Amino acid sequence: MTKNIYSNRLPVVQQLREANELSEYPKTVSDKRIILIDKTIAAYGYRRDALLEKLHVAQNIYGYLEKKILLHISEKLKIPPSQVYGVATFYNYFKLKKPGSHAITFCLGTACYVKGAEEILSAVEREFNVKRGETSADGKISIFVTRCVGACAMAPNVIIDDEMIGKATKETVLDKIRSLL
Amino acid sequence: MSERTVKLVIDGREVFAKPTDTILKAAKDNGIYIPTLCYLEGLTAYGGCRLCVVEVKGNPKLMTSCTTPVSNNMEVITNSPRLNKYRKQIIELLLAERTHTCSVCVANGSCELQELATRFGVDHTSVSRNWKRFEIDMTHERFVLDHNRCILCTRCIRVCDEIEGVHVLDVKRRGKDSSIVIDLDEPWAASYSCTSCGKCSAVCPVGAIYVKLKPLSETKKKELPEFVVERRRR
Amino acid sequence: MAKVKVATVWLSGCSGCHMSFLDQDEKIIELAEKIELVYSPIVDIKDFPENVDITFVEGAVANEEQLHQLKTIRERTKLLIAFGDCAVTGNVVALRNMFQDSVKEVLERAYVENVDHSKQYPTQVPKLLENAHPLHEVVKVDFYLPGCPPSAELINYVLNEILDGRKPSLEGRFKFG
Amino acid sequence: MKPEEIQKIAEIEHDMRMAYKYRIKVCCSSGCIPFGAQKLLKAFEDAVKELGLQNVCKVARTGCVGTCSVAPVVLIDPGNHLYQNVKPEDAKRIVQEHVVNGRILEEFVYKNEAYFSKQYRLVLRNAGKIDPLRIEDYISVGGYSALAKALTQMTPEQVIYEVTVSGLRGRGGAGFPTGQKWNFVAKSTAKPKYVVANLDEGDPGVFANRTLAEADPHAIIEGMTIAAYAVGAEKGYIYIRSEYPLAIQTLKKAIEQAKSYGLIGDNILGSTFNFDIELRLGAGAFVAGEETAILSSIEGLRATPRPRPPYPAVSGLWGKPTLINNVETLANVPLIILNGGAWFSKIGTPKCTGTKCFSLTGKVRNPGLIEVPMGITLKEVVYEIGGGVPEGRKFKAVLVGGPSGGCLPESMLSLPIDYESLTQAGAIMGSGGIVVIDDESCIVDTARFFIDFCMDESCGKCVPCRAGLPKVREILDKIMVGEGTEEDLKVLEELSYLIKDASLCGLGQTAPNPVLTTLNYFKKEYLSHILDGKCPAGKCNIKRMEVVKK
Repeated sequence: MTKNIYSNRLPVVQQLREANELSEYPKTVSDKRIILIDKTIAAYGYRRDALLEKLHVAQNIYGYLEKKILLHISEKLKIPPSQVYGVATFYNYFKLKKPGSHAITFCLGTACYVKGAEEILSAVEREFNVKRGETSADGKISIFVTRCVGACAMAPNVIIDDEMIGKATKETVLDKIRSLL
Repeated sequence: MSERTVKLVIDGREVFAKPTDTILKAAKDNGIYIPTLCYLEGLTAYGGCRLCVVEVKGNPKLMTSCTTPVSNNMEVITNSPRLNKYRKQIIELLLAERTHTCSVCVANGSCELQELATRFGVDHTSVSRNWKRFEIDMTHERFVLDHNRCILCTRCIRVCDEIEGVHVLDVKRRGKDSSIVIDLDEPWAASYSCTSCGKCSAVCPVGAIYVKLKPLSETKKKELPEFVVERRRR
Repeated sequence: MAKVKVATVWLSGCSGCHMSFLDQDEKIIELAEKIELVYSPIVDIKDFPENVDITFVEGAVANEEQLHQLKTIRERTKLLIAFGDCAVTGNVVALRNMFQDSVKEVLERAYVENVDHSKQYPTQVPKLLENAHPLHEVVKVDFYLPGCPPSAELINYVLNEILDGRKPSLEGRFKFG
Repeated sequence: MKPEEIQKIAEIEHDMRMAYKYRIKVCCSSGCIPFGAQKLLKAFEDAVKELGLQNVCKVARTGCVGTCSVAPVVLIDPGNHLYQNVKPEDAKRIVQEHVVNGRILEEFVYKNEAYFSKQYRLVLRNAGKIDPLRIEDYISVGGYSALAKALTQMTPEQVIYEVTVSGLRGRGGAGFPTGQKWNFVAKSTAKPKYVVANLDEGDPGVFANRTLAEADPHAIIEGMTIAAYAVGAEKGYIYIRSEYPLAIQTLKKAIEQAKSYGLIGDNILGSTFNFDIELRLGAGAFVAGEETAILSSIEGLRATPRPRPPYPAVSGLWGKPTLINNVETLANVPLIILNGGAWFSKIGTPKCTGTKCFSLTGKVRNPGLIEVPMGITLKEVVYEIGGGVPEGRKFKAVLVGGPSGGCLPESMLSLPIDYESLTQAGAIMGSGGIVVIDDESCIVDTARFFIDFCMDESCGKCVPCRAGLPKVREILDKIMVGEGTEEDLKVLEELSYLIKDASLCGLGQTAPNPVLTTLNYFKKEYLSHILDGKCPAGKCNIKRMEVVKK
């Protein structure tokens, strides 16, 4: 007797879906911004190799890479979803979670580290109760860590919402963040 | 089919190999043992576990025998105190990387990592063991994916991609945080691309992917059928 | 010729390794001619003696008493053998290390969740360590004899080799688990 | 476009330039922009307009001059006067005094002669001279004439010959002879062939390649095109870090300009040679700078390295022959073609010719981007160019070669900078990072920092690197909180050798260098942590690090 493996799995899938542990299938994205991604895909002639470029575009549009976007790209380019996911999670630049409204990026490159960036970072973590790589509970700030922004001569550097603070100190950074909240 | 026209020396023995052979193949054909773990004949060589490294005369670097093709007059050493020390250390690192507790593992007795530890006399790990808890995916009706026992050899990924032709599995994240992922990091039962063929469980060298309620000794395949290997070669 | 002084110790483990030791059956009689068992869970001696030649330690180090005990054993033993997987790797005993705040979780499960009457944490027993450790994380170990349990033949082989003044070679002979 | 037209553009540009008596150049590179370079440029333009000097004085942007610690900077020609820490509100006064009154404002002038006198600017020849956003500027200083020479007067073999004679070696770190590499690719018969310019400079504390791309993008494009002609490639990729937005914009614009001038594309300079360049963005993965990982990344895959052989020269991008060169290597090529390989081989040392760009950072008085001839000693770099360690502190070590470089003590400072000497000392050339640390920094902490970096950046493919580096870090952590033992040092060393010898790619093979060199030169400091429970720098033992026990 042959069994339909797919139908047999349905009850489990159903349970998981009810427990809200699954992203929705089938994969329709009813969002106008998706057209922009489609255009890029078409511009590259549906070439699979330019996957990184498409993920860049998607992240620029949405701010982060939701699973449904990854799935959309996977469908359009005919790349297995696991491969898209593997690529998206390999590179630090791609974010799969929604970031907070203010991004605070600490450079932990050699020069900044030697000049005490770690101390500033710890102070910020303590004061605002957010760990590096995470977003605060109220969704207001996210702390990111990067390895060198390339302004080593001005170390330590902290980037707060696209504004670079060079030769940063605990006080300047904390004051700046406080003023944002 | 090409002839064995390449002459090389492995461990002081003169052997002949086909020009398309790797060092590993040439050694195996001549009954010379080189340990492997991520390698499985019939799948693309990966070069990740580094157990099959050998010394090639004139090359300061260690070469993975599973990926390095033979060449004329090559002199290979597969067995030296340095190589065996490195192999022992690699086995130690693998045992220490995740929670490999043989006594409570389904693969106990048919595990390639366990066998390697025995063979190389890795009687303990000098580095401390990692006791971090990893996820176990038991959602699938027939298979289990237990990340605690995974050694990231990627045999499952390659067999799924190259032989089943689906590529359900891949690696997510990187470095020490790498792990096997199904589709978009979904529970196995929810995978919409998996065909439940079970090849991944058959080729897993450890107890990371296995068939529920079946002894591993029954479901495990140490080699792919020869005709499959031959078809892949063509 | 003086007999070699051998001790066996049972820390956190299931005593399976000791069972396997006893499984040497008739060969134990031959051994008895060469060794003197000066301390063991199966003999009635309370304190660990001085100047022991060989000590087999079964089990992982899981509480403060064992930690103290093991350090004493180390001081008084010439050759310390980590006996069985628990002593070598931590094995099942160390599986609790995977839990966050494992001491609390273990006690909770054993003394509260699964208890019907007078649920309470024990107070009269030694304090559990935060993590269970294999022996070599605490003291220097001279020889590792893995297996869950090591087979009687392997134990016999190792002991005889040591008694004959050779270093036993485990390559291809032992098996974890 | 014909080769003669390049000459013509150069002449016109030169005349235009000479029409102005003064040229004010504002550095608009990543080092200066965060400190208001754009506003400053605008302020100077306004000031010139306000004073009615539009016909006397030309205001333009330019690339990095290397003195990033006094940003933003402004250069005024003639005389190449370097003004430092200029604010927009100073612009008018500077124009008034310098241009109108002919008086140099001493308070702004950068007064560190030694910083420049020991340098030799070859790769960065145009940084601070031309406007990187104008191809005409590049042509006016002789740009693209090397390409014209190669295409019209030389065969591909002759080009390779000159590069071989020059002794140029890969600037990406490993120092493989460039001519030899080109030869391998040229000999491969498979088609098509590819050229990849590596601009994935991920080392923390290194920004030489970025500076080059921002200051002189056309030098990269020209070098790449010559390389493509030499090896017979028709398609090129520049792989650049996504963290370098300005460099990306600059390169994009430069590629467009080169295309519109017919300097890349089909039938370049009227020849039958076609070559197209595409920009590819990285996404934050240090390992993607590795020679084979970069190929995976361009193919849209996880940037994991591939075993060699097959070498990229035989089987690279999509299995085709591929030439991979660092952009700094490529930027040298036009000079070699114009002046000949023999000329180039006289710069530097006989075995290591030419120059190398370094990012000099850490505890030195004059941090910044420098370019020095090969063979210069570390002492000259640290003390003469860098000005030594700031007042009141003591020099402890210098880290050469980025996160996987070596940590060298004072006694090694007389070491000349070349590939062999550095490797022998346990360091590497790497992508050119020099970080000076003083007695405030703990050696164990420093080693841990670099191991941490490599661990985060490890791709996870091979076991020694993936599983070994976390263990190395664990042991260092243990030592830092005073729980280490001498046995740990032994394990540390053994693990380091395993990772160095058995790892798949350059990242793993060099990752233990900081540990091995510090164990070699600073063992005392490790022992003082272990035996005396003391950190000589007073940095450790504060239990701020979470010790990994689980």
